[in-house]
Amino acid sequence: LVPSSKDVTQASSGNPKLKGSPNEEYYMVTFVSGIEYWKGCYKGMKAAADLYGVKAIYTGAPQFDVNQEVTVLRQVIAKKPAGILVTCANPDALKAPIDEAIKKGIPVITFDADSPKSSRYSVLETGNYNAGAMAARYLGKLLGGKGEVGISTVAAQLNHEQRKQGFIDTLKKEFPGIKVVAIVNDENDQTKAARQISAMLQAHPNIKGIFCTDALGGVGAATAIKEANKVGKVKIISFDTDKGTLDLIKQGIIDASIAQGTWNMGFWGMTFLFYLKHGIVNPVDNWQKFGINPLPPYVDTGTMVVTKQNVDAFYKVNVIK
Amino acid sequence: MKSSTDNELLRLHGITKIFPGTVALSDVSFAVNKAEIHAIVGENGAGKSTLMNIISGSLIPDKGEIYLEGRKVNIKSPRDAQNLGISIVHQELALCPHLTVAENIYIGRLPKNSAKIVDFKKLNQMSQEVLSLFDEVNIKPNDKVANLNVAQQQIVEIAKAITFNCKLLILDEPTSALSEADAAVLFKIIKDLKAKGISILYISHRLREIFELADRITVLRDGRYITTLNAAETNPDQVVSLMVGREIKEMYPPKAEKIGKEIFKVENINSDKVYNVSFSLREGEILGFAGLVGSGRTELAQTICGILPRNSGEIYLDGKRIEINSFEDAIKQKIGYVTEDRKQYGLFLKLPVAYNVSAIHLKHDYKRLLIDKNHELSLADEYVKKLNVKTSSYLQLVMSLSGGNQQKVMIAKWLAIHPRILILDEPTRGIDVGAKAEIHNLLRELAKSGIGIILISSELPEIIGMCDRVLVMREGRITGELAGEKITEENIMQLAAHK
Amino acid sequence: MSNTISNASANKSLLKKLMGFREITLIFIIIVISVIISILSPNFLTAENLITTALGLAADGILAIGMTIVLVSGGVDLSVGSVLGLSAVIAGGLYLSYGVNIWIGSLIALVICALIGLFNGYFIARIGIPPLIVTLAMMGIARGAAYVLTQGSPLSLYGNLKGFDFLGQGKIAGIPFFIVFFVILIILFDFLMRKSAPMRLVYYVGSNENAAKLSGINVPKVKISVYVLMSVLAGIAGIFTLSRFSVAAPTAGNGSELNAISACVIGGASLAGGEGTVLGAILGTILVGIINNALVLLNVSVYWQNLVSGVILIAAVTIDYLTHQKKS
Amino acid sequence: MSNTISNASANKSLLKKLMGFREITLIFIIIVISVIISILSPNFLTAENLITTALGLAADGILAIGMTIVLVSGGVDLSVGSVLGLSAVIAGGLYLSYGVNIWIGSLIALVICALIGLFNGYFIARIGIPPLIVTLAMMGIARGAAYVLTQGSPLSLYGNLKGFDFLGQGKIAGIPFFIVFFVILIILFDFLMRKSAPMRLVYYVGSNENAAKLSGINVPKVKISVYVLMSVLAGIAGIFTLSRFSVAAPTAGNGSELNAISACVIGGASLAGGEGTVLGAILGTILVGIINNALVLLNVSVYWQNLVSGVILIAAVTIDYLTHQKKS
Ligand SMILES: Nc1ncnc2c1ncn2[C@@H]1O[C@H](COP(=O)(O)OP(=O)(O)OP(=O)(O)O)[C@@H](O)[C@H]1O
Ligand SMILES: Nc1ncnc2c1ncn2[C@@H]1O[C@H](COP(=O)(O)OP(=O)(O)OP(=O)(O)O)[C@@H](O)[C@H]1O
Ligand SMILES: [Mg+2]
Ligand SMILES: [Mg+2]
Repeated sequence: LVPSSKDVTQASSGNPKLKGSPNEEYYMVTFVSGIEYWKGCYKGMKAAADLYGVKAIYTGAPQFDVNQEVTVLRQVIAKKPAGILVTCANPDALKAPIDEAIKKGIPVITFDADSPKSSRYSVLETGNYNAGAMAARYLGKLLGGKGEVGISTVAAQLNHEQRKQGFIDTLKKEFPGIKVVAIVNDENDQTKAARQISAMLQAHPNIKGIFCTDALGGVGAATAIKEANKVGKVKIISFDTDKGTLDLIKQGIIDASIAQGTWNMGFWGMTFLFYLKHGIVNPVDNWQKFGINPLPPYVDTGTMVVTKQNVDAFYKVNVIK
Repeated sequence: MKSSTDNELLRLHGITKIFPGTVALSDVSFAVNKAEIHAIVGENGAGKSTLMNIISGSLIPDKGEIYLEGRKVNIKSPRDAQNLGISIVHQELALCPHLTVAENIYIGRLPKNSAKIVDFKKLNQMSQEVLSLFDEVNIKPNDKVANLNVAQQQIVEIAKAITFNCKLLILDEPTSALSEADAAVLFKIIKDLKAKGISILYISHRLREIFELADRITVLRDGRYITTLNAAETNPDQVVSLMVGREIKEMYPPKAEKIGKEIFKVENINSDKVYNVSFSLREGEILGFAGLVGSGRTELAQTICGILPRNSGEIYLDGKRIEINSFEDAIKQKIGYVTEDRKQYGLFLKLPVAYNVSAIHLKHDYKRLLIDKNHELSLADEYVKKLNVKTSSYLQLVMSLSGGNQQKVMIAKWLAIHPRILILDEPTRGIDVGAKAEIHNLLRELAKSGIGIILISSELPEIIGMCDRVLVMREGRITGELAGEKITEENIMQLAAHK
Repeated sequence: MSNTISNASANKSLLKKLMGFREITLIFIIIVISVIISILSPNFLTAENLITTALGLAADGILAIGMTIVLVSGGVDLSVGSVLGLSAVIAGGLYLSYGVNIWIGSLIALVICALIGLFNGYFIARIGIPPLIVTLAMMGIARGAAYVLTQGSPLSLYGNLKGFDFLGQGKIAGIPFFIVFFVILIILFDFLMRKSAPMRLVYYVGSNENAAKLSGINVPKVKISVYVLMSVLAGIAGIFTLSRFSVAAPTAGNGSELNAISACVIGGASLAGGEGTVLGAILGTILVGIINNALVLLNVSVYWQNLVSGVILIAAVTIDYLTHQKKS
Repeated sequence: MSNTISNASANKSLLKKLMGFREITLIFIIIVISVIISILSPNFLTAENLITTALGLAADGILAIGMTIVLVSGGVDLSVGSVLGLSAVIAGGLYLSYGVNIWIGSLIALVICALIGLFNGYFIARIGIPPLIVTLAMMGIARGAAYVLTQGSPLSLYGNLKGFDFLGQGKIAGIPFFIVFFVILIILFDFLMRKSAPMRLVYYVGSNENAAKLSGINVPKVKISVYVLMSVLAGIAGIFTLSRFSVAAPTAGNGSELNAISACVIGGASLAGGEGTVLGAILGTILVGIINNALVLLNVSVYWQNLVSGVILIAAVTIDYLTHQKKS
């Protein structure tokens, strides 16, 4: 499906058009910039940047804050980079700076969280909603279509809200026998998650499954379940592929985790930017003049379910270098 | 120099201390003998406290040396001073309000076992021992300091200082908040300490005390050493003239010549601590309130002014009944109250002199939205001159004024609104003789000009010298009224004493 | 002493007068850091970057103005960030769900903010609960109200409101109106804090509450006004944020309280009350803002950003304190 | 005055003496809330739920113990949450990357925490920078160091360290060791704060720094010790968190500083210093903890939780204050 980077390297070494300059700077801009999740994206972006001999730089806003992200993005735009890969804390709030960048001739592509009304060339995402749906389907099958489940999420953070909503809607549609009886807010913190999930297990002793929309929620859920002596009796579906989650899958405490195609977002996003910048994609002549989008506007980067069977394949996905 | 060094405990040589804008001490040299009570006198801002702070290690001199028992010592911190056997009661109280009396007395020296666990039983015992010296005042080792009044806090400070095993005890205006009875107890303690061979450096603006206690008197003026006199060989007038640099007599202004109509009247004031108080005040007179500490004078004044809640009672100004439900109401009627506790309740220590002087004026007289800086400064100028406040600029923080000058700023704050009735609670606390005379004259002037003056004072000479009429209080009640010739110490004490 | 107090202040040269300003070192530090950044990154001193950075600061800066007043009064307000968010959510929500005119909606939002301030002030000044707890509870309540009203999802006004957009997106002579408004607020409040009689009362209250009471100042009234003013300013910041992004996120302003408080304290305010100036608070905001900007401009790794900005902050403040140190 | 004050205190009955405790109303409030919850939700008063609730509180509770001491000294420490995180990351990182024995790694982590405390204390006590700024900067630095060390990824020790696991996962007589340890810490520090001479120095310093200085107490030394102690306690909480979860996230402890401070203030500590007890801080922690627990037990929607817990908090504290009110 995906060409290995070795294939592409051969192609580029053969073709000078695929060689950029080391002064060419491409930026990846995110919100909550410290977290593990973006590392997979950056790893993919960097792989592509190395391939083309250009520079990939990762920066972002430390918090989930629209003002912070817009400020950082605008500051990046002020540096006139070769291209920007951005994920949007809020779709509408980022429209203006994205449009501005494009007006200035800086190609912008969104990933993971889109700004659909903006003029970005393309978006690469799974859709957080779809990822939640996938978790619902896996858990639904695991529970045989019936029982009580709970959700641990980060309230009011858009990507988490979407994962939650996808999960709930899908259960309702496809597994009507499964009831979501509790939703808690773990604020992306393992200690809080453990505390909230413990209380949830007390309030609903019949809970058979828990879906965590963030990895640290999964770690907290695992601990809460251990402390309540319910390992095996409560299934956990977590999110992402940090080592803690993978270890817990290996141990059989977490049953599965949803992995999004983060590497692909970064790799193809970077590739799109490079191709745009270097005028390589030309589906129609003078597309700029006629306002025709030369790129596929939407790329589904896929979702994977990490389980005990395939967990070993994921240990290196977020490790850069 | 002159005296033999065997008998000498402390020698100061060329002590100089300069603050921004002020030379607080310049080349001060003198000696204190062993087992003597050595008084330091001087006007407000003469540098007395600064000098004491230097000896006790809380200030470092810019120049000069200190010799203790003939050896040069280097005092860099309060701890150094303590280790050398120097202990001090600061002019400004420095207690820990959240802690108990006992813990404050033994601050930094709590009795403890080998595991450093405090022996509270012993602590209370030890504290009780010192406190029982002051049994009049009724302080328990376990009382929280925040709940004590100023006099009681002053006693705690004194108790703290005398529990140190010291060679030199410094007392910086220890009696300014004390009643005569408590002061008498203190004097006895001081004399006992002297008998044990301890030297005492004693600062006070009450010359009577000085002449009762002191062996020698050192006079400071404008930060300079003037002279040291043997108490037996001098007299108050000479000391005052040395302090002030000119002749003045410690004399009260003549009493009222004519007393006019009634201008202020309260009837049946009742509160939690004041019972059935009625009195009236007439134009031109100064009405005094006397009583022991805790007799309820402060409570009464604060109840009248609406600062403390009133259960019942009526107040009349110029014959008309007025409603006072809050202090603001009182101020609107131009009734002012000068508090006895300048640090806690009287001043904005971290703000400049000018801001303090204008505080009430701005809120109650100056109806404009924006403050005219020149107006504010000229107001400060007017009262700084009138009360002779020693300050390097109107923007100097009140915190850095000498104690007496702080007191003057507090009075200025009230004079600035031209009050109709002014209640002054211990107004001359910590004020030097010269300034005191000035304030006394000022109060008399104000009374003459028709302003009603109510003077609460624990200093009987002041009450006797100033007031045309005196009301004596005991346990929240007025126990008697004295006027004219009847105003004597014996009569007041008789009405004030516990029955 | 030769009491020649009078003209002491008049004699001061302009330089000395300037040096006396608590804020002058902070200005120097900001200039020095700016020079260093602009040497390292030519992008720093571009109009675009400066305007962007200023825009990013404006909302926090408005909070810092209010927080100065709160700190001077001897209090603190942790609820400002969530009040900002709630204000945006109310104005946006009324418009979207009930078709209320956005200007009227904004006004209603500000009234609700004022009520929040009244509530804070009442519990602090009349009941006597520590400001930290009252406003911490209010932080939860206001944030919670924003969550409840939006059910966790941001409200979007996109593309609807030309006139209202001007607040956050319009420009006057090329300069964003939000910045113009922000600068006017700074000048206004700096002036008022220095010159106006009501604001002086705030200094009195914060400097010594007891003395203020015994000077006939209605201390509870002053305090309540301070919290109302703070909440209204937070509400205004929320309305501008709504207009700027056309989005009312229930999480908007999260953590802003700490930014605002630290900006004020860097600028010389004290948690003990009685001290602080608007100018200082704004300089504190700017210092933090340019440090953050530098991290982006100099491509500091996201993992290093917290560490580097912490180190720069402590270094800057230490220099400021060492040059201002009065007593040993 | 009819001086019959003397035996007033001796006459107090035990009940009255208890009522005198600042903490007693808080205990009542906690009991009342607990009763209400257990009526509404039969699961609340099960041993299991209480133990898991206590486990959830233990880390924050340890921070609250230290924070009490800091607040009593007149300071504040915003860095505790990130020091907790850093401590876990250092111990875990040394083990994972360099194969350092986990106990030795933990010890090294605690030493680094002590150095952090020393740094905080030095800048606060010797240079005189306000605690809020120093510890805010340190909050950034420690959190930043955790990010740098982990490059943003949580470290996982899973399934490796039987002995070390005992700290956070082991049980003594059916009770988790973490809780046993926490209770011992509470008793120990409550005792020390009330009785030990060095801890009493902290009260002196916080109550009136100037008085403490004038009485020969080495104020900077006391303050520095306080911050070192605080950081070490935060470090210990981090080690226990690592052991409990087998995971060290660089974000661990995020926001805990505010929880700890508010728990202390609810329990009677004041930001102005001189006041506060360990027991009060723990009761404050418990109050907040059971409110949170109740919200989940009673199925309160996540969007409502902030709002409801804010309202309960202000209600509880108001009752506490009204019953304690001394002056009008
Ligand atoms: N920290 C300071 N900064 C500036 N000036 C100061 C400071 N402390 C004292 N001064 C000034 O030094 C002078 C001497 O003050 P000091 O307190 O020693 O006077 P004093 O003799 O004790 O007066 P009082 O009888 O009123 O207590 C005063 O003019 C005072 O304003
Ligand atoms: N507004 C206030 N709030 C609390 N305490 C106050 C207030 N004003 C004064 N006090 C304190 O209450 C104490 C008791 O005052 P009270 O009226 O009983 O004594 P008094 O008769 O005025 O005696 P004296 O003035 O001689 O000490 C005062 O000394 C003062 O320290
Ligand atoms: Mg003095
Ligand atoms: Mg009195």
